[in-house]
Amino acid sequence: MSIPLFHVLILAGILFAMGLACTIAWRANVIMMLIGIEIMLNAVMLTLVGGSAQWGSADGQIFSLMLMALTSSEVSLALAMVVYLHRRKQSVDTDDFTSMKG
Amino acid sequence: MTTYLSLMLLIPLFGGVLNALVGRNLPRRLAESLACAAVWGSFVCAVLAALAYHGPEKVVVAQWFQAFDLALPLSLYLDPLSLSLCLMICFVCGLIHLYSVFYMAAEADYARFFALLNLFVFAMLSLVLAENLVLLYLGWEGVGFCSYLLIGFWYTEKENADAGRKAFITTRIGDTALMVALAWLFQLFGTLSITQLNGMGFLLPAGIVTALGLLMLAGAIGKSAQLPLMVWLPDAMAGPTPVSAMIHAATMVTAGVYLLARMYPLIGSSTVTTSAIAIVGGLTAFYGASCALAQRDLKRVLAFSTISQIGYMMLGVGAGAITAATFHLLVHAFFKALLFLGAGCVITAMHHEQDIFRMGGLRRTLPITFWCFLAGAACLAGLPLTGGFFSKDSILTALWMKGTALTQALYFLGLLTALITAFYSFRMVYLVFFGSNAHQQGHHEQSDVLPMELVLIPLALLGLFGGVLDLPGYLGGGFLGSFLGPLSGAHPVEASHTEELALQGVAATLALAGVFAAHVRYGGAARDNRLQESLLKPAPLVAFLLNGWYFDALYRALLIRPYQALSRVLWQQVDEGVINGGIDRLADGVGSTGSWLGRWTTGQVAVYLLSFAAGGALLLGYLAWRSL
Amino acid sequence: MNPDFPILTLLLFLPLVGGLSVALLWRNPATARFFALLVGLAELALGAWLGSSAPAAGPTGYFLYQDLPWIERFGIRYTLGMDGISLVLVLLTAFITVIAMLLFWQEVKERVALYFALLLATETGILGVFLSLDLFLFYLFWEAMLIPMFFLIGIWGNGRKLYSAVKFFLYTFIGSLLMLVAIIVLYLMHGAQTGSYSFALAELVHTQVPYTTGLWLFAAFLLALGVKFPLVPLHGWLPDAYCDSPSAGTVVLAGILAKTAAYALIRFAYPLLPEAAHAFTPVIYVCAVIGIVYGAWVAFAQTDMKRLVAYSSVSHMGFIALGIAAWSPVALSGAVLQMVNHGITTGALFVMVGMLAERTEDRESLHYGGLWGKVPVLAFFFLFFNMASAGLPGLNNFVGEFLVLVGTFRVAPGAALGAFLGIVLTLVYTVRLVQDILFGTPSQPVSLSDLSLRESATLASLAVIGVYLGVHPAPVLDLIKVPIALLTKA
Amino acid sequence: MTYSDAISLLPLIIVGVASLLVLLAGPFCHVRVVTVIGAAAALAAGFCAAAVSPVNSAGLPGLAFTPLARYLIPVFCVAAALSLLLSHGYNLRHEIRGEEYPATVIFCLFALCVLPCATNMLTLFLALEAVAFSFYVLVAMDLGRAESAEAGLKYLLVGAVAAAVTAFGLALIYAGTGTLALGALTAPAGFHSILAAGWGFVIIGIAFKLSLVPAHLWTPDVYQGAPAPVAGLLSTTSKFAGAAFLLMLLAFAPPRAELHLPLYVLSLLSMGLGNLAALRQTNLKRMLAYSSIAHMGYLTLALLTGTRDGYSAVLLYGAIYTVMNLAAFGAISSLSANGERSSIADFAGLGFSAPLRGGVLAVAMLSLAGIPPTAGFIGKFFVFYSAIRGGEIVLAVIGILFAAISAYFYLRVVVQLYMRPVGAHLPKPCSRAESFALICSSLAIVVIGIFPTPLLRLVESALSHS
Repeated sequence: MSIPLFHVLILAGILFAMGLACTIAWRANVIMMLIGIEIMLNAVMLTLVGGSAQWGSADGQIFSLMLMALTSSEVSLALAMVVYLHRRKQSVDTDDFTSMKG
Repeated sequence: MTTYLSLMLLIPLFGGVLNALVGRNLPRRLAESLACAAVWGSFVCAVLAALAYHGPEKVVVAQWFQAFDLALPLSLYLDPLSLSLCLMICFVCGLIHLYSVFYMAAEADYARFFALLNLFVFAMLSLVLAENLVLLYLGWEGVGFCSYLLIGFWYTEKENADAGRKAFITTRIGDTALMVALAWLFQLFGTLSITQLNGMGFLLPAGIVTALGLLMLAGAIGKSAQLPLMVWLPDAMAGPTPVSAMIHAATMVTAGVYLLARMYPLIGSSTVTTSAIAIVGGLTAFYGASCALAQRDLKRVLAFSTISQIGYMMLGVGAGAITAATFHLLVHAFFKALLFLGAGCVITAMHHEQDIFRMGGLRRTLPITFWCFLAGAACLAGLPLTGGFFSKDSILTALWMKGTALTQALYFLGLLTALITAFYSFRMVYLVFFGSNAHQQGHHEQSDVLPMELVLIPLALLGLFGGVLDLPGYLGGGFLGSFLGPLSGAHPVEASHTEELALQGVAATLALAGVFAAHVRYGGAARDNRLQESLLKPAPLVAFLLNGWYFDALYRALLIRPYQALSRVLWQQVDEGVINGGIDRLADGVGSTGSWLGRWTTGQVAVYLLSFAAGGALLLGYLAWRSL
Repeated sequence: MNPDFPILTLLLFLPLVGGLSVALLWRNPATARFFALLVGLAELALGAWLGSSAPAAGPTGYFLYQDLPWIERFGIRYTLGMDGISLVLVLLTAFITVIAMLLFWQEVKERVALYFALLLATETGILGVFLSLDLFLFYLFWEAMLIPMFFLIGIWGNGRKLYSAVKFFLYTFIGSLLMLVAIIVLYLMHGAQTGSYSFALAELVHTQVPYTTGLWLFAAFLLALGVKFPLVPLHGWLPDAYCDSPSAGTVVLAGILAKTAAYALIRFAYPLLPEAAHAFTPVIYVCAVIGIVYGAWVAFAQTDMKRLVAYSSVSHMGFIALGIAAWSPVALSGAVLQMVNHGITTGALFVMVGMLAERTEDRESLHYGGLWGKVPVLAFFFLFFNMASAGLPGLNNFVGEFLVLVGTFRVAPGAALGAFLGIVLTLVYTVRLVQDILFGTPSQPVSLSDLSLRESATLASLAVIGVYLGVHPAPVLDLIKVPIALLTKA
Repeated sequence: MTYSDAISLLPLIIVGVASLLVLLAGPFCHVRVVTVIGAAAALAAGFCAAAVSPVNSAGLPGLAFTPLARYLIPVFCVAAALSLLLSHGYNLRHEIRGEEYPATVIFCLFALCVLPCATNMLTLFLALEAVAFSFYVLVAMDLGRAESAEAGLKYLLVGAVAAAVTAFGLALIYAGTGTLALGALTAPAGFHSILAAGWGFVIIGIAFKLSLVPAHLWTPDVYQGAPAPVAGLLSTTSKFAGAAFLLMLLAFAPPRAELHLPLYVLSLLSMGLGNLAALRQTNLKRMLAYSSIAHMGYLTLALLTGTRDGYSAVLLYGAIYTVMNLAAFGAISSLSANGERSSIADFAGLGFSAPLRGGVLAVAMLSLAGIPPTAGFIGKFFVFYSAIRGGEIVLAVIGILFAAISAYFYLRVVVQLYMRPVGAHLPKPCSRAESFALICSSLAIVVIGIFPTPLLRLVESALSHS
């Protein structure tokens, strides 16, 4: 049984929105923001896979594989930075990092 | 003829420029001689031109400038009017130059003085000789400029400089009206040649002729110190006395009359214009005479009398009696120059005291001056058989003979003025020359004044016997009348001999009455009473007259003050406040908007993300709305 | 002369190249100064030589012409051309630059080489405007000349120099950008109509512009040119820039830079958009007359000499605007002649004021007085140029003003009448200035030195030109006759 | 992969090899040598790209040496080389040691070179993200300054979200069309709304890259925090890459009318906000950030016309903007001593005390303001020309007015440089590499400004087959 593309997209959209909401709302913790971003990317991958299924081409799947690699490198980079920042400021709250503005 | 005319102009120009550029480095005698020689050189040219004169002649010397259809040649025009004026100007100015050599003997800045005098002669001659109006305008402005600097010759005194400035600006107002007339004439005819314009007046509708005439009248009013622009002339007496004699009595101030006479064929056809000229002239004549009654400064008396006498000339022009006006112009030039130069002698003798109430007894100290001055005063007063009598009377006669209600009313005004004139002339004579030598300490040596006094004599003779230039009809008719008559374009009604005699009788009686009144009031013992009175605060009427009917105060309140105040308002409120301030405020506003927009960048990542997401949401919302 | 020799390019870039060389001499101010003067003189000589040996003007009025491809992508060409009007203004530019350098030889003590280099660079910018016949090229020079001027004011100025420099720059820059839009629109319309995309003036004049569009385009042109002109009320930058600029900069600003706007109006705006120009004529009349009266009136209130002359410049430029707006042969001749006259006279007045300020470091006219006797030569020239500025007949300004007024009166008597009022007001502030400085009791305690020989000679050359143009303006009028006849189709 | 494919992708190969070489040589060689290798490789790649004639057929899946690549790769290579030369001295002063820096720059360059060669969305996206990754690292590279790390964090967080959004957009486009290939992005009936949504996500994602309002907020912080040479590279190549990304998507896709208004609004807001907010900035780097927001607004203006002229203008403007900003940031970095010289007031009098660098900064400012005869003028001219020609006259006029206002804040810098007395701390003398880079960039500004024809020809050929 095939799931209609629109259903997939609606799910992906909800997922994406939730991820985005998480990223925006949970500003007190960078880690949580990163998780939100992950969720958003998962929504992207879901969409790609759904599209793949709809059109019967592997392109979307390849894209999502690539995205996984991208995600992991991004997270590693981000975590490295979190560690570094935490060491400097003993905080992972993004609101503490507002020395530049205006 | 070209040579004579161009030389007549060029010699004083050259003299003036030379004196201006290197005069300071020349020996004094050389500079002075140069200046005098220049003017007398001009005079010689004028005489030669007169001898060679056969009939009106137009001479193109060179091209001034030409832009498309606006061609302005440097063309000169010699006709009886300009010829007689040239002769008079060169002669009177020549005498005054000589006089100045002695009068200004103590002045260190002689080069500037003589340079300006020479330049003035040049400008005046080009005004008179000009065949096209722009050249006339050049002379017109040139004399104004020289007058400006000469009035303020003793520039370190603020009053003198102020007076020069006042004269320059006031006359400029009239000049501008003249320039409007020029522009208009060019628009109408495409030419500014006086001879051509004078021949084309009939092509114009009456309204335009009137307007043009009024504009020229405005020009003449400024230059000739007529109502309402007469305020500058009394103040102009701040200049050295020879300057007053030359510019503010004999020559420049009569330029307005000359202009109107010159353009009469064009503008004379409008009765509105001629009436306006006559009214202005009549009122000014009366105004000047009335003010002269109360003046205490010798030169101001003369200044107001000049205003008044030019009023007569205007009356003459207004009555269409160009010949009479010119006649009076010439004679007036002689006797008024005489009076001023006489006054100069007096003032020198009195150590620059100009208050007539502080003079006296000069009859004995300065006999030559006295007799010459008396001759001048007689002319001014219009005592019978003097030049002034004949010239003034020919104007009054023409006025009477014109026969309209207006001119006859003006005739009576003129008669009244004549009475006043006689009165103030002899008031002056009595106060200055009679009585005791109240303030005679420290008089100059006779020898200082003597050379100056000698200059008075030819002028006195000319003034007294100037009448022969244009004797009334019953004495065989005049030379000027036949000389100028055919050209002036106006044909005043000829008076019969009886009428003429009757009118002259009236005038003579009034003049004598005036002198008699002056004698009663200022002669003999009465003089001392007047001296006592003069120490008191003047009565309101006297003060009114003394201050020239308070015109100065009126203009100050109505024009000058508001102009000054508004200029400050325009600068500080409009320019700095609105234009600059507006721009600055706008810039400030833009800058503040920018800073305010910059505050969006709070530094919080969440805000950044939120804005980003909100922007995305809006974008998607729009796309969704579109695809619906 | 080899007809292929790019003489116009040489004329145009000689000052710039010379200026760059001058800048390289920064270690040696005296040499730099001297070299700069040489360059200026060479430029003047070249201009004079071109003027005297110019071959007869062709049917287009241009006697020198150069045309090279430049940016083909947009059909932009490097087109230079010189006709009578350009020649007159080129000569004026070269002359005023030399005057400015000579008279303020020692005014600047620091970074002398750069100063002279920038002066020369400004000259190239201005010449570029006078010589360009391609609208893009014109615009390039139009903007580029702001840069050296900006530096001149900002580095060597006085008073609120930074404010003034930035204000000057922004005013002109903001005004000009809309003109760029107009130029592009015109270019596109022309391209769409004819298929040939070109910025050449000779081609763009044939564009058929719809009436309303034309109005917008002309408005953009007018805004840009009106700022630099300046037309009231766009003159806000002028008093500050003129006052705070170093004296030589002021002379260049007032003497020649302001003329670029008038020139552009004559050369570009009117021929390109004749209908719109006609429609806008009343606006220009009003601006011009208000400028004449307002400038004179505000000038009267000034006691800072430089500011007074600055406002007087606003007033005088009004006459030029008036003559252009009238667009009749006589008035236009007057306007062009007045451009030269104003360059000479107002340039000279700024020179005089600058000299006084240089000697006493005081520009307050009320602090002076009685200079007539103290420094007679200076006083003589001061009076002379003031009288020229007041339009005394026989001196240069009179001829220009007269032609403008007479020419304008023919087509628009009302506007001319307003301008006549300005003649009176001009005299009012002029004699006030003269009186403040020359007359009255000598109150300036600082001892003033009279003019040096160099200064006298330079001023005398200005004065001689003033008299010459007043007495015999025929050479200039003859030069500009053909182009003006072509422009006005007379 | 044939020999000719290898030749045509030679620039990519050179850069790729160089990046590895730099990383490997790092432990053995002095960092100067490493930098020189990197710069030389970048220049060689650029030269190679310019010399090789483009092909349109895809030799490798997702990669082809297109005319566009032939134009963009040299630009990117030159930018990278110049920025390497400029950063060397800066890094020494700021104790940014080791080969990581040049290696990251070359990695970044590799990604940049891949981007225009991409023929499908996957490669395109990966290249763009790889560029971003390099910059995440580079921005946070200066351990000495807290701002650097803060900027890195902010950039990373917002960038990751933007990447996710872009990716989601691309995914939706894929879902709507069924293909990742560029140039075939047409949706069958019924999928239009998916495609439209995809475009929406892509646009807002790229708006972040181009820092268009409202996705611009990171820009000032990142520019301020990043080391000056990095900010220079970031502001130029990353922006240009983003623009190229959008251009490739838009140029290959059939015109989409519904995108006009969003782009219009983005352009309008960016031009407005960027120019206004920069007016009173006291920090030069933040000011340049706002200026870059505005400049990207101009770029979007050209882009949204959807005409060939507009795309040409984007390419030209991108290149010119690259040169100008590199010169500006180069001068800043060269003038910075141990700390950043960032407050505008710190530049007082430097025009005379450091003539070369002050002059370059001034030229860059004048060029950014768009004053002839600089390259900036030609760029602006082309942008507004194409906008007017494309019918966007209102927006063009608005943009021009904002551009006019912008002259104010650029002039403020010039005023500081030349019209204020010299400040307290003078800069260290300029190294040869820096002088070379600065002279090159400022010469380019002037030469392009006076004679832009060669560059215009290149731009034309870049779009000749697309």
